[in-house]
Amino acid sequence: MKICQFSLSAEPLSPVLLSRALSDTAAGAFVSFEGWVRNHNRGKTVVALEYEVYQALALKEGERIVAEAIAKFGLIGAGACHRYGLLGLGEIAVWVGATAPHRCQAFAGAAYIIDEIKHRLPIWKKEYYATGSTAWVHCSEHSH
Amino acid sequence: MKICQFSLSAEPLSPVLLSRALSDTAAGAFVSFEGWVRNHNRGKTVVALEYEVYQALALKEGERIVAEAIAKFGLIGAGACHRYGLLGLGEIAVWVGATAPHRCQAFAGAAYIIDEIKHRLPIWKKEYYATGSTAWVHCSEHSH
Amino acid sequence: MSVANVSDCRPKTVRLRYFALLREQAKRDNEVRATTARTCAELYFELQKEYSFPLPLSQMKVAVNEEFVGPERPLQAGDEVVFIPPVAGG
Amino acid sequence: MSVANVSDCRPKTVRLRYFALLREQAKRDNEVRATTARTCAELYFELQKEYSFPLPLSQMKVAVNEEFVGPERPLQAGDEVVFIPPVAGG
Repeated sequence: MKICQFSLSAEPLSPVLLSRALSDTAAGAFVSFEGWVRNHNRGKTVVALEYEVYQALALKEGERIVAEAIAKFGLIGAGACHRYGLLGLGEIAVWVGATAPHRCQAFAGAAYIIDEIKHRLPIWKKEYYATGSTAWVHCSEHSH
Repeated sequence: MKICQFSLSAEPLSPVLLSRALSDTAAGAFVSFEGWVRNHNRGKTVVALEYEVYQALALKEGERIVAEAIAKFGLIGAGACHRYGLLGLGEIAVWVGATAPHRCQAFAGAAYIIDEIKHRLPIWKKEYYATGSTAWVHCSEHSH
Repeated sequence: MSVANVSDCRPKTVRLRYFALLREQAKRDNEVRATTARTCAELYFELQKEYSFPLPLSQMKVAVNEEFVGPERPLQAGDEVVFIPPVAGG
Repeated sequence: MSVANVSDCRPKTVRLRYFALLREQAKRDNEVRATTARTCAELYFELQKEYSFPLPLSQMKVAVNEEFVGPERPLQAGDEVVFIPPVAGG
């Protein structure tokens, strides 16, 4: 049975625990992506981020995205977890993992999942700047 | 200063520790690759793997590969670690990590490093099969 | 006017949830609303007037009862409607 | 015959290290060897006869003193030479 997991978390993400769920001795390749809260965006100094999420729909859409990646790239398993709430610099905003027999599939699968998450998941990001101002940013304005 | 690390290890690899070395609040994206010992290859049931390495040259070549990836893809940092000795199923044979401002760079950098490691690092892999036989395999015969 | 259209014009009660920019603009995160809007698009225009939402409908996605729908989807009594401003996962 | 070639033909002592398939075939992981081979390629042909190495030189890489070199690199006394059969990282 293929592992296909998507979750949302108010607590810091643990890549070790998340990747452990994908362990499978049939898999030769594991690729993970982490989105980290960085200290700048579009020329501004960022001090924190806040994610607001429409949970019910985000969970459905996230699971769809992961299942699509598994089918498209022949993955053995895949999972993703998105953090919400207030995050400090360096924290993990999103984790994606994909396992496959071969590395090309695992790279393509992980890249697909994060691309789709950025464009389709009903989640919003507010940046807090060093100046004290804030802004809702969206994925056409910036990218990791 | 860019982080550029390559190492060899006789002990099990710790992705947490290896990725921690790449922490940088300027980085928005982190991509890692892990090669796992899988239970089959070219139709045979594999029970264990052994890696033999020419350490002095592997360390030099590994560092060159990581440095090339940083320069080619504008990475903030990158690292890789290859295990040697006897490995059981599910163990991590190789870990690669790359950080960048944006995710495309991090994906491309990590993929470059593992591709080059597979073809250039003076390290050899012996597969132990369920039948009791063994074979030295090389990267033109198989891929993860 | 057909029977169906007469039915469409009666006020019906829907539930709205607001997120992010729209939540801040509407100064609430949900409301129960009686409306004569026949479609999600009409409902958005109604809300846009009331709350001065800055974003045009063309930049929004729409979800009804926790599924994405097109803006022309007919509204039904009891629907939970969410207008989704541009997202930013990751 | 030039002076250089005369010099090249004198036996010199080099160190060899063997890995993987070559180590198993040679039944040793290193040796110190006096050879009249002038280049790495000539040295490989000499070893191939002695140990029945199955792989042609075209499938090998060569390292001298911990750096990759071409097979036609001249051998010098004291060189550490490693013939590198096809590798498999990852």
